Amino acid sequence: MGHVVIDVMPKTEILDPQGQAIAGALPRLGIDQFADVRQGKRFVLAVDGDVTQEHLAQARAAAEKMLSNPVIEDVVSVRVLEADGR
Amino acid sequence: MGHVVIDVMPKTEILDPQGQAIAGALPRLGIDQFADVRQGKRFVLAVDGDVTQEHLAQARAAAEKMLSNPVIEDVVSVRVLEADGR
Amino acid sequence: MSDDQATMTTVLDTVDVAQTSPDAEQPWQELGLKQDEYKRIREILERRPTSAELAMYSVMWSEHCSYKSSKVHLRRFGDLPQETPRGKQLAGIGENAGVIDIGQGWAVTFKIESHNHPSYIEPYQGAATGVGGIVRDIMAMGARPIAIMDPLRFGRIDHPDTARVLPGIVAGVGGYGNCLGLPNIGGELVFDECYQGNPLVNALCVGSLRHEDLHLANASGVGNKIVLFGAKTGGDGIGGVSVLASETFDADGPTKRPAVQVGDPFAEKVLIECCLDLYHAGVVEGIQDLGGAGLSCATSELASAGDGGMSIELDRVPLRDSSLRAEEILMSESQERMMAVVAPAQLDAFLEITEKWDVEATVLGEVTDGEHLVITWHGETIVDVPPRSVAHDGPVYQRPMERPAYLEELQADSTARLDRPASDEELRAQLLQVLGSPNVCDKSWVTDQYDRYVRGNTAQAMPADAGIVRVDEESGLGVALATDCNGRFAKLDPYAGAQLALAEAYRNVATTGAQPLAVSDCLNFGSPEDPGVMWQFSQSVDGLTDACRELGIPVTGGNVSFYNQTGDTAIHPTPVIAVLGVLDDVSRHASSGWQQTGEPVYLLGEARDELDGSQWSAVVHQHLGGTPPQVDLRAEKGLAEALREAVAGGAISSAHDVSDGGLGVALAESAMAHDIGAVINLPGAAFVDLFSESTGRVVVTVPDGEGSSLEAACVRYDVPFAKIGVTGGDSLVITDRFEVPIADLRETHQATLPLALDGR
Amino acid sequence: MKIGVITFPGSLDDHDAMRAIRVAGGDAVSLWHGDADLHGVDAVVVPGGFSYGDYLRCGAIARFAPVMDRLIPAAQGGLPVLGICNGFQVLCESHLLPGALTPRTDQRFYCNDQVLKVESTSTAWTSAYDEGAEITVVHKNGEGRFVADEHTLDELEGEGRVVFRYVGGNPNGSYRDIAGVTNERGNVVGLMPHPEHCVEEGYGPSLDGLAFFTSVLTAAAGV
Ligand SMILES: Nc1ncnc2c1ncn2[C@@H]1O[C@H](COP(=O)(O)OP(=O)(O)O)[C@@H](O)[C@H]1O
Ligand SMILES: [Mg+2]
Repeated sequence: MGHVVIDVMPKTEILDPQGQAIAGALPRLGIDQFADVRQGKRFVLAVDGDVTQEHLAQARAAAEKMLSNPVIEDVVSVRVLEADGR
Repeated sequence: MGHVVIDVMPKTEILDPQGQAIAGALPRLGIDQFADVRQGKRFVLAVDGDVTQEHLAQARAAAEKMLSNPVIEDVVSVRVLEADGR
Repeated sequence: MSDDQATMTTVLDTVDVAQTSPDAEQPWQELGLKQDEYKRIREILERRPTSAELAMYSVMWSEHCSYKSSKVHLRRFGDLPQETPRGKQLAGIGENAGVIDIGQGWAVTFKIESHNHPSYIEPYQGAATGVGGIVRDIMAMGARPIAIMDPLRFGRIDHPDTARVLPGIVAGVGGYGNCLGLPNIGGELVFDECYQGNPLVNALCVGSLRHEDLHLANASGVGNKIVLFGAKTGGDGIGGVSVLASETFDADGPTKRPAVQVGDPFAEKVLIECCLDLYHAGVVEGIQDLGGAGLSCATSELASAGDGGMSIELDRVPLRDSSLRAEEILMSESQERMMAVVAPAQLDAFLEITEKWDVEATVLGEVTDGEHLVITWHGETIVDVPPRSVAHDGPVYQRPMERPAYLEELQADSTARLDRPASDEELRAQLLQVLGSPNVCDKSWVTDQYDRYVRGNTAQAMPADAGIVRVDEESGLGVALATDCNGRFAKLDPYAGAQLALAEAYRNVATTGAQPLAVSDCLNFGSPEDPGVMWQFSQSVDGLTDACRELGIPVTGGNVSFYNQTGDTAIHPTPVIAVLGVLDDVSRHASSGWQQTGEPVYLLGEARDELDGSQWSAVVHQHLGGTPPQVDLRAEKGLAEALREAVAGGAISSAHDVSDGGLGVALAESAMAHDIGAVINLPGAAFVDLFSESTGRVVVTVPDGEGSSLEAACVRYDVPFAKIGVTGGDSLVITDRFEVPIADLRETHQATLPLALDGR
Repeated sequence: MKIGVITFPGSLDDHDAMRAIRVAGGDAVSLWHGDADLHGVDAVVVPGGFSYGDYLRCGAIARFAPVMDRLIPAAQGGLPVLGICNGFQVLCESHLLPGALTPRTDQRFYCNDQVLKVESTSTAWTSAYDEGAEITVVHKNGEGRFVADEHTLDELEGEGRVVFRYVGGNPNGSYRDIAGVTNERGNVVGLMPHPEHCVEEGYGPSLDGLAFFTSVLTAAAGV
C-alpha cells in the first residue's frame, strides 16, 4: 500500500489561535527557543499498490478543492509518503 | 529564520472520524482512487537563525509532552523544514 | 505473552477444540475472573469455555456489567411501588432506562450513568463517550433524546491534575453533546480533595416518546433477523469494561492503559435520526444499544430477554481493523453502534432507511428456537452458551460490610467548636467568601461551553435550580430535571446523605412548580472490597429507598460506579440523584431570579442551627465533621405541593431553593439574576439564618396582591413561612447587619473559575 | 409562501428554523441534502448544526452535497438564502459569501445571549428591522470567528454589506466585530448567531429573531 501526504497550513497573514496558544504554553514546559508556532493539517491518503502520477494528480485536486480553503489556507505540499514518515 | 516541522497522526487503531468523513466525500468530486484517508496535525515551529540540534531536541520534547496525546496519537516525525515545503 | 495466549491468536478455539482439550490453560485471571467464577463457567458449560466464551463471560461478569457487589442491595429499589404519582411505569429497572407516563399519550425516559475512570485516563474522549453511551441507552427505548445534564466532580481547584482533566472533560461533554444537538440543561460542578485522582463524570440523558413507540431490548420471534448497524467495529476499549471499571488506580495513575474509545458524535447524531425513522416506520421488533461489553452484551442480553435462542455469524461484523480476532470483536467497545431485531418481511424497508442515512447495516444472524446463543466464525462454532448464564447469572456477592471505625470520631467533631463571625463586618466578609468559593461560585466557565438552546424547547437551563424542556409543542407539556448530591453530608452519614441528595433534587424540581415523578441514580463509591465502603453503599441504598417510599416516587434506573479511590482512600460516598418532574405547561413555571421590584420576599421552611458539613464550615474553617442536617421528607413533600399549587395559581413570581451555602447565597443568587436587590429582615439569629443548610427551604417572591393565596397554600400543606423582606434597589441589604452592592456580589461570584482555570 | 430548510447529516437547528418559518406565517419545506432539487421554494434557510460533524472545516463537506449544486446557481440568480451559523459556514465555503469562519480565539465552544446591531436593512432577510436597531439573539459556536483579508473587509464595509455587528463585546474574535454579511445583491445573508432560537415567548432570550422570517416573506411576496 502506498500513501500520499498533503500538508495544509494557515496563511501567514491569518491569525492562528491554535498556534498562538501553543506558543504561549510551551515556555511553561521550559521549551523557550521557538519564536512562533503555527498549526496546520496533514492528510494521509492510502492507495492500493504504488502511488502513480494519477494518484498524485487526484490528490492535488482534492487538496485544492476540498482539503484546503483558499481564503485562509495554503496547500504547502502534495507528495508520496516516504519510508521515514515524511 | 529556520523552521522545525512536527507531524502528528491519529494512531492507526484509533477511530479517525475526520478522515472517514473526508473519505466519504471525495468520490463526490470524482476523486475515487483512495482507499483510506487519515487526518493529522502539522506544527511548524520557527527559530531565529538556523535550526540546531538543541532546537530539534526541544521540538521533540514539545511533540511528546504537548503537541500529541500519546493515548490516541503518534508523533510521526520531527525534522528541519526543507526548502520544498516538506 | 504466555503460551496459552499465543495459542489463542493462532489456533481458532472452537467448541469442538474446547471439548477435546479440557485441560488447556486459560487466561481467566488476566481477564479479571476469580477462580470460583471460572469454575462456575466450566460447570455451566460442562466443559472449559472457548476463548471467545471466556471473553464474553469475563466482560459480562465484571463488576461494571454484572453489578455483582451491588445486586443484593439494588433489589431493594424493586420493592418500591412501581408507579409514579401519575400512574404505572411503562418500563422499569432492568430495561436500558425506565419509562414513565407523563400524560397526553406522552412518556419520558431518563437515566444517569458514570464514565469516571475513562475520563481520568483520556479526559476529552472519556467524557465524550460517556455522553454518547447514555444517549444510546435512551434511544434504545424508542425515545428521541431531548436533553442532557452532566454532574461533574474534581479534586482541588488549584491542583495541577484538575487543570489537566477539567478542561478536557468539559470540552468532551460539550463537544459530543453540542454536536449531537442536545441541549445541556444542568448538572453539577463540585471540587473536593477526595476526588483528586478520581474525578467523577456522570451524564444524564432524557428522552421523550409516544406510548406506542416504546421499544424493548428482546430478541423474539424465530427467524427474525439480528441486524448490527452504525459504526464499524474497531479495537476500541477492548477489555475496557473489566479493566477500566474494576481496577483501582494507584497513586501513579492507572495501573493498566487499555485502548481508549474515541467517539464520533456526528455518527451518533445520524444514528439517532436513523433510529427514529426506523421506529416510525414500524420495522423494529427489538433493539439494544452497544455500550460496555459491546457485542457480548448486546447478543446475550437480547437473546436472554427473548423467547428463543440466537445464532450469529461473527465474521460478518464490519471491521475497521481487519486484524481483530473473534474474542476482540466480541469485547470491542467501539462507539455509535446499535443492534436491532427485524422481521424478515421488514428487512428491506429497514435497510432502505439505514441507506438513506448512510448508516452501515449488516445482518449478523437470526433468532432461533432453542435456548442457545451460538456464534460462529467462518462457519465454525466458537460460542455455544445459554445466554442467560452470560447476561444474568453472573456471580452475586454478599460483600462484608462494617460501619467504618472513624465515623464515631468524625461525627463527634461537630462545628460547635468553630469560631462564628464576631461582627457584622465578619458576617459580611464570610458571606462573600462562601459566595466566591469554588463550589458556590458562578459556573459559567463550564456551562457557557454547552448549547442550551438547540431544538428550541428549553424553557429553563443553567443557572436555574432545575432544567426544563418542553416535550409537546402543542400543549406545552414538559419535564423539569435536577441532579444533586452533597458528598460531604454522605461522608458524615451515608443514609442521610442519600436522602439529602434526593431531597435537594426533589426540591429543585419542585421550585419550578413541577410535580416530581421519578428518580434515577448514579451511585459513585470506593472499592466494594472495603467493608466500610460496602456499608456506606448499603446505607445509601437504604436511605434512598426509604425516602422514595415516603415521597411516593420510584427509582426507575441508574448506575453503580465502584472502585473510585486512589490507593486505600475512597472518595466520599457520592450517590448522585436525579429527579424528574412534569409540568403540564412549561410556560407556566417559576424561575429563580427576582424580576420585579417592590415584591414581598418569603422564606418557606425554617432554619435550624445546622452547620455541620456546610459550605461555611468547609470554606471558612476547612472543616468536615458532625452530623448532616436533618431530613424531613414529609415537609419536603408538603413544600412541593404548596409550590406546585402556588405556581399554577400565579401566586409565585420567583422561587429559589436554599442549599449549598445557605440562605445568604440563595438571596445573593436571586439578586444577581436580574440585577434587582432586596431589603431583608432575618427572622432569627443572623449567622444561623444566613449560613445554616437546613433542608426544606425555598425563597419565593410574590406578585402584587398574591400574598394571601401563597400563605393559604402554605397553611394547607403545613409549610412554615415568613415574610422576610421586599425586592428593590441595587444592593442586598440585611437590615441592621450589612449590605452588599449587587455589583460586588457579582464580581466575587464570577471571578473564581476564570482565575483558577485561565489565570485571569 | 414556501421556505425551504436544508437538512444535511449533522444539521441540528433545521427543526427550529422550520418552526420559526411557521411562526412567521410561512410554509416550511424540508429539503434533503442528497436531493438535487429545491422543490420550487421561494427562499432557503441553510440551518445551524454540525454538518458532517464539522470535520475537516465547518461546512467544507456539506458544500459538495447534491442539493448545493442547485442552491448555488439559484442563489446567484437572486433566490433569498439565509445561512445561520453552520449554514453561514457552508455559504462561505461555497463562495456565495466572502470570508471564512475560523476557531474562536480561545478555542472553546461558547454559548451566550448576544447583542447585535443591525447595520443593513436592505437585504431580503432584514427589511423588517429598523436600521441601527440592537437585537438580542442566541450565539453559540466554536468556529465563528469571521476572517477575510483587509481588502475584502474594506469592500464589505464600503458597500454596506456588513449586515450585523457584535456590540457589547465580541464573543469570538471576528474581524471588525462582524457577525453577518450579505452578497452584492442582498439576497444571500449569513450570520453566526441564531435568530431561529428567538421567535417564541418562553424559549430563548427574546423574540428579536422573528423579523428575519417576516422580512423574507415580504421580499418573496414582492418577487
Ligand atoms: N457541569 C455542569 N453542567 C451543566 N450545568 C451545570 C454544571 N454545573 C453546574 N451547573 C448548573 O449551574 C447551576 C448552579 O449549580 P448548583 O449551585 O449546583 O445548583 P443547585 O444548588 O440548584 O443544585 C445549576 O443550574 C446547575 O444545573
Ligand atoms: Mg437549587
